[in-house]
Amino acid sequence: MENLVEVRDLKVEATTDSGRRVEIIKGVSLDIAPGEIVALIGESGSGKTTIALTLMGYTRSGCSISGGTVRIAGKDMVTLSERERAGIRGTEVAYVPQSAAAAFNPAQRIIEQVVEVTRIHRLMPAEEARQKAVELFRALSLPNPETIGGRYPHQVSGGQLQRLSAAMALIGDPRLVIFDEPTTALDVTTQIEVLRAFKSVMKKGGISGVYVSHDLAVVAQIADRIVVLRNGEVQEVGATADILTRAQHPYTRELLAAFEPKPRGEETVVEERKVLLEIKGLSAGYGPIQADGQPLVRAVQDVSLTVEKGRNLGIIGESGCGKSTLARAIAGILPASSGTILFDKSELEGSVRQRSRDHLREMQIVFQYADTALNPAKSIEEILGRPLMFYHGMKGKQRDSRIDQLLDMVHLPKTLRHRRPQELSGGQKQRVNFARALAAEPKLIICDEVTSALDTVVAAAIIELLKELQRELSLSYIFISHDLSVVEAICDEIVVMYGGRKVEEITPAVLKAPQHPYSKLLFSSVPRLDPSWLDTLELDPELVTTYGHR
Amino acid sequence: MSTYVLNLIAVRLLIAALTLLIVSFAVFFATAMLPGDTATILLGQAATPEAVAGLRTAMHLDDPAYLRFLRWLGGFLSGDLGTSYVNNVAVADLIGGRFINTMRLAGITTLFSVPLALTLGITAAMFRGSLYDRAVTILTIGVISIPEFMVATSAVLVFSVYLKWLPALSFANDVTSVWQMLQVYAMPVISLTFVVAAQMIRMTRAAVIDTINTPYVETALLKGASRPRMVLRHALPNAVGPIVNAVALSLSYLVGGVIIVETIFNYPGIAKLMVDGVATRDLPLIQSCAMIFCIGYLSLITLADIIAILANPRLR
Amino acid sequence: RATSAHAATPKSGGHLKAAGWSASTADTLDPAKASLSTDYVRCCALYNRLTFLDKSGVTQMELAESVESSDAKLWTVKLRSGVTFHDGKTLSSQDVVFSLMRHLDPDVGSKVNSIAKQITGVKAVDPLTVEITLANPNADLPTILSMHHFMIVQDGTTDFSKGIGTGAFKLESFEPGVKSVAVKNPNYFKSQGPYIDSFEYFAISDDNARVNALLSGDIHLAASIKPRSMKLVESQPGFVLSQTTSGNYTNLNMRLDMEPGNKADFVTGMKHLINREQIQKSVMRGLAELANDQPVSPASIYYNAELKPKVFDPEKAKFHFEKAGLIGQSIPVVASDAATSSVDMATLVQQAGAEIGMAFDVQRVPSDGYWSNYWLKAPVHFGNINPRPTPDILFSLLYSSDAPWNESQYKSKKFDGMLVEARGLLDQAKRKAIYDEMQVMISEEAGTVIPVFLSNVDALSGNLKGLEANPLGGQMGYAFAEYVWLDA
Amino acid sequence: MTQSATLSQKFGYRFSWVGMIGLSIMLFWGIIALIAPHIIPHPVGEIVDEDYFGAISSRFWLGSDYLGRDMLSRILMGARYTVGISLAAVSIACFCGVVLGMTAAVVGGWLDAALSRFLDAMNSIPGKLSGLVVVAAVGSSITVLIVTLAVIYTPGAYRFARALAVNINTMDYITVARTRGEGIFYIIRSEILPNITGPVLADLGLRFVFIVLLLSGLSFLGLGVQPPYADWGALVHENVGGLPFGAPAVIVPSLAIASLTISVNLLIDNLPQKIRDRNA
Ligand SMILES: Nc1ncnc2c1ncn2[C@@H]1O[C@H](COP(=O)(O)OP(=O)(O)OP(=O)(O)O)[C@@H](O)[C@H]1O
Ligand SMILES: Nc1ncnc2c1ncn2[C@@H]1O[C@H](COP(=O)(O)OP(=O)(O)OP(=O)(O)O)[C@@H](O)[C@H]1O
Ligand SMILES: [Mg+2]
Ligand SMILES: [Mg+2]
Ligand code: NI
Repeated sequence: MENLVEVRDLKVEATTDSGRRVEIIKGVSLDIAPGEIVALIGESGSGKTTIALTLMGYTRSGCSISGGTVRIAGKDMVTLSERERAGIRGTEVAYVPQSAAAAFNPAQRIIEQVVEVTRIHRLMPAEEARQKAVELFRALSLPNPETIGGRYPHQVSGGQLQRLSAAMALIGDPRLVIFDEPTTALDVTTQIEVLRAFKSVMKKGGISGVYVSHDLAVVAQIADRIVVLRNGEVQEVGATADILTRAQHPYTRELLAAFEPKPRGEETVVEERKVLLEIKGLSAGYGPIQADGQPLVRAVQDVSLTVEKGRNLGIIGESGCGKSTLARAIAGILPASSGTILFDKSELEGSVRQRSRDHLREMQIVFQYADTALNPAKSIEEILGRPLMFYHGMKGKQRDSRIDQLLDMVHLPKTLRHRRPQELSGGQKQRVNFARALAAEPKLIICDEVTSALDTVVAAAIIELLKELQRELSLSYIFISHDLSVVEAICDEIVVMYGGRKVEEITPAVLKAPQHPYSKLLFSSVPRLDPSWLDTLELDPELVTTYGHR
Repeated sequence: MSTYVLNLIAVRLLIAALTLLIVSFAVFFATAMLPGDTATILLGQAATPEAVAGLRTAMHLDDPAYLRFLRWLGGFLSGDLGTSYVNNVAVADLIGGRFINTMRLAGITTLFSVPLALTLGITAAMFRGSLYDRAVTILTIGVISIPEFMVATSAVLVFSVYLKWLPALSFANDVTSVWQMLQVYAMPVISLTFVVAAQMIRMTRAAVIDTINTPYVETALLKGASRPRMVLRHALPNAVGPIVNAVALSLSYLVGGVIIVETIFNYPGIAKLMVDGVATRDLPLIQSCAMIFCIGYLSLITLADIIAILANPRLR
Repeated sequence: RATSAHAATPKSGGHLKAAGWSASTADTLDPAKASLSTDYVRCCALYNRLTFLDKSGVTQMELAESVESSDAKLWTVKLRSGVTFHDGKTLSSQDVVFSLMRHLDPDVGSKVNSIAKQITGVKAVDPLTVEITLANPNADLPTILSMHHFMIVQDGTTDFSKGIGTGAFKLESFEPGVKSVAVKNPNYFKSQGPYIDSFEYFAISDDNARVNALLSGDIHLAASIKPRSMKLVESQPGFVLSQTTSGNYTNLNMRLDMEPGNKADFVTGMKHLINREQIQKSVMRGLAELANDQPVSPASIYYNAELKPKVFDPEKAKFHFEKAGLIGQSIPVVASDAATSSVDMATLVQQAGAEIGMAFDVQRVPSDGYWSNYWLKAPVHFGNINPRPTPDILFSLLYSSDAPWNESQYKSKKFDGMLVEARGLLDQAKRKAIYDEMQVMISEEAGTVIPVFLSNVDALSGNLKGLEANPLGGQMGYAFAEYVWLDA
Repeated sequence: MTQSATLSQKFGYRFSWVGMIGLSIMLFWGIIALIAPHIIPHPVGEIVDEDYFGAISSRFWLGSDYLGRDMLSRILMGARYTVGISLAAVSIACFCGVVLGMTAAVVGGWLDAALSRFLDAMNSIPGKLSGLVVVAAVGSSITVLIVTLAVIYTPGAYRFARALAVNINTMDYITVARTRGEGIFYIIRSEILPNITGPVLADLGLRFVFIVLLLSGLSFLGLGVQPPYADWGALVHENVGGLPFGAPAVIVPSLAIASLTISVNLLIDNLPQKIRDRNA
């Protein structure tokens, strides 16, 4: 059978700040047959997006294709003129970007953007294009297919937008569609809908696809073949089932292993169970305070929970359910509108400004995005040195040696101390972020999605680190995540939130049997490594309509 | 339009009004600080002390400052700009014709410079890094660097004295035909365009480039869109906010900043009037002119804000 | 009538555009309040005086047929008959009474109130005869009446914005600070003139812009251009310069009642330190006549030719400054563009001072407000005095003990006495003898340095004819409009 | 793009040639400003040439001005005023503007609203006219000029810095610093300032250009430096009568202004970029 895509010995170079040229794709070859879906998987920075883009004959600014050929239906995208390439884009190859929210022009109605391909390439009259778009909306099981196009991008949800961007890619009847991590930013419950929609449309049209992801379980549901990448090189290629069950390459095995993190292990024996943090009837939100003393947007309502010394509490729930708001209220960043916070037996003031320095020190918060949590203008040494100086008055040698210790604790080499955050990898940044919290010598650390921005291998390593530190320093964590397996791996208790309220509190032991219907839906939506999981999954339609994304 | 947007706009207008109040306060007291006793200036050297005292009382100059401020502000709000100290004419009459002249010059300059600047800025961004882009950049830097009186004087020398194409003076009031208007306004407008366009070009280019670097423009590229389409249909609508702000800031210069151009072309505008006012210590005149400039500035800025709000569908 | 007009034969017709250098919203058509050259030009075009000065400085009759007196105290003025105002009313003695008496009313704010004060009464004897009574004898009255402020307006006028006078032009429009347009008065009482049909006047304050407007053909006359612009005008064909050396001067004043002017040696030192020749040559590019620290110009019949300008002598100056104990002190000197060329003169003094160890701190202050805030007030400052028709006016305005503009606070009983004595003398020779001595006194005793008399240079386009120099100032004593004509 | 490899490596910054040229011209004028009094051939006030608007000659390298003074000396000394006053004014303006802007962004609430309104109000009065009023009120001296120019340009710097700081203020690391219990001063100085220095410097450069031009504009209105000294704008203005003859007295100071402002612009557009190449 004639291959639709033939990539041979592809090399891509990038020019760095100093003008040095580095090879980021080092001789990759791959084929895609018509109607076949191939997944590119690998850790962050392995070159997945870069390869996917070369299939469009495009490289991001600063990069260029330095060798090899990319043939799509016989035409070499590398040597074509810019005009000819533009002619192919949208009609033969189409692209579904990683973040649909960013890929839609905020100033244009959705329908305009969806049918734009037909206008650019003069494929069909405007009215016909509209009709076709509506059909696609229907096929992708979007609600109100007739009218949804008239909205602006900010007026639809993330999952819908992701499907709309697929419609945008499909309208030109391409022979190849490239999906770049289309579900990474979505909730597990939404992810299922989107995956299903994609799969059925591709099948129906016999369209070839490239599916980029770092999530093996997702890939398993949709791909025929998997290409494992690392550092711009292909590690292993194989049929989906083969890769999942008989992975040859050690890196692939590592990926597989990281997917199922080790469970909590045996509990550290705590002599007497002492309550560290007790929250009663906490409400918090945004916007002006209303007549009833509550804010306009009530993001968290009437939540009570306790954290015991040396034990961990997990908080899960879909995006926007109020997890971060709760964390911010506990930390005093966003003073709670009502409710009490008891910490180490004393009641805490609502706002950071009123809390004593010791209370601030004993409760630290670690944020999801290490990029924004670390000041890019400061060296690692300064970042770690400040809390030491601020809380413990350490100076000079003493501080230096303590910084070394901290770096050591989070398994970072000492040589890193003079670097700036942007000179570190994502995992390294998150470790520094964590080391800064440790520098305060806290009793409780609130971790808000600390692993969500990391790829599975790195995330698993961070989880291991957290566990290790807990053993050594007898810390407590509040661990916020939407990823169930991660919470499961580290927490003693789990709180499930929905719509700003706590709906259930469970222990890992009873994880498999949640009581609350929302918890049930949530837990059953987590993809399994089994390729047939999606096809056989049956969700209670009633649950989906009540709790799924509108 | 949603009530939310109406609210936003109302807030903008309220802020502008508040700022104007602060301005009026500052203007009143800054000008009141000018040295020279108004009554003495008015009556001249020969004035007797009694005459001066009499005039002071008649003009309420002896009242406490806040009372004078309130009286002045009240008058201003009710459209009474006061009476010129110098020649006893209502300030409104003095300003009237000149205000129209200023607005006309500003208007024509706007009509000319804004499309020019936007075109240059947008095309430079579109062909970023090309020879054309570089040429535009060098041109704008060059233009930004020359004092405006040099530009204006050189223009007069070349076009009036040597080539005799255009009149050296611009008497707005003599204009009777379109051809004459072109002649009269050509040089002031060109000189002012030199001053205001460079900044607009720079800002437009920067704003468009900023939006060109967004993923949705990249998406357009991956749909096979041409460069002009990417820029005009995708980048530009999203750069409207910063661009109108830059344009408003530049244009605010045309209300009060054109004193040099008015002087060199002898154009009877309001900036020169205010300079006259300062020279003769004609406080009502100075205050009214200053207020007009501030109102001009604030309306432009507020208008820009409102346009930016309306252009943003997220707020609509 | 004019078929083959000779160059010297006036031609009728045309629209004249001329530009002065200063204008503001304070522009007025009230002759009593006129203070800027632009006001004078407009008043000269719209109104007439009883008398005027001709180009050689001789007093001629205008609206008056004669101005006579036997004791210099009681004067009889006979008016010309058949003169009409622009609105058709006939000129009568009542108008003259009103026009002169106005200056005594403090509410009018007349600029010549101090001069007019010597008039104790003005009486209409019959429709064409007026009697003027003075407090003390003053033989100069006919000349005083030629001053621009003493233009004759209609009896009872309070609103001057219509500009109704007897003059050669009728006002068509007037915007203060912008411009004025006037058209030929067909009923003008003089047999000759005006020649031009209409006359447009405005001010271009920027020197270069004014010259450029002339060179580009936008205007026919650019008044009072700076010496540095002469090169340009001369280099262009078809333009001429009209030079007037009248009594205009820029002077350095040292108040004798304040530090450091209260030290006589400082004043003497300054008079030696000023380099008059360099001012004449470099600052004025030759457009000046050397002066000798007194205000009567060489054009005047009362000029004391014996009194020679002091020689530039830094060593002598240094000697005096040392004597005054001022060497090494920094002395502030206030100058401004408002006083023509004063900044350049100050720079020269500063430079000369630097060479003998005297530090002068030149403070250039803005033109606006200069006359009310610095002039007469700062210890050492520059002034600029316009020509006045008689020594008496000059002395009583500037040097008598009660002079309103006594720039250096010069006070001398003897001087005051001589001033009154000379004023009453109808014998010209005797007056000259007294004025000669007074000029010496000012030059030696007053705290004034008058380095040069400035020439006024007006630049004209070649086709503007008939403009002659006049001792009352540039632009033909500001009255050019009715005398000039435009050649094709 | 061409770059000096050795330099880049050493400082960890990437320079472009254009930027280097801009920097050298600026440094050149800076040095001239410092040493001018020692190298001028004639005192600035001395009339040395019989002629005026003299051409370039071996005696007067840059010709003579409208009074016959030596132009070379006047321009060299003029550098002191143009560069010095503008630099002082721009530093004060940016310092005040940036400090206020950051404070407003961090503190927020009423202070922010009040400051923003007040400075907006100040901004709305045209620069030349407020300069005119100030000088009419208190007279002209170098201090007054500097303060006036600084005051005129502070609101702009404030607006700019505030906008930047507001963005930075939403970053998690600021929240981290707050939850640590840090004071406002620390947050401003250590957390926000280092992150906005780049754009602030660029803004400062542009503001410098505007101040140079405004200073020239003020000279046009007669409000500049005291004689015999003159800033470049005043030199251009007082000699503009020589323009028709192409007198160096007017051409050279114009070129001086242009060279300074263009070089600042070139430098801003080509600021040395920090190399963030982690493998370097
Ligand atoms: N313009 C550039 N200059 C230098 N290096 C670049 C540039 N663009 C990408 N790279 C590098 O190329 C490598 C591959 O990047 P790419 O975006 O393809 O990775 P990815 O696998 O899609 O990662 P992710 O999962 O984070 O999206 C990374 O190491 C990245 O740092
Ligand atoms: N600054 C804000 N102003 C107003 N509403 C806000 C603000 N921040 C968050 N919200 C709203 O509060 C609700 C809870 O937000 P929160 O960030 O706590 O969610 P989350 O559970 O952490 O979600 P995610 O998983 O996406 O991080 C959401 O509906 C959100 O839109
Ligand atoms: Mg990617
Ligand atoms: Mg969150
Ligand atoms: Ni000028």
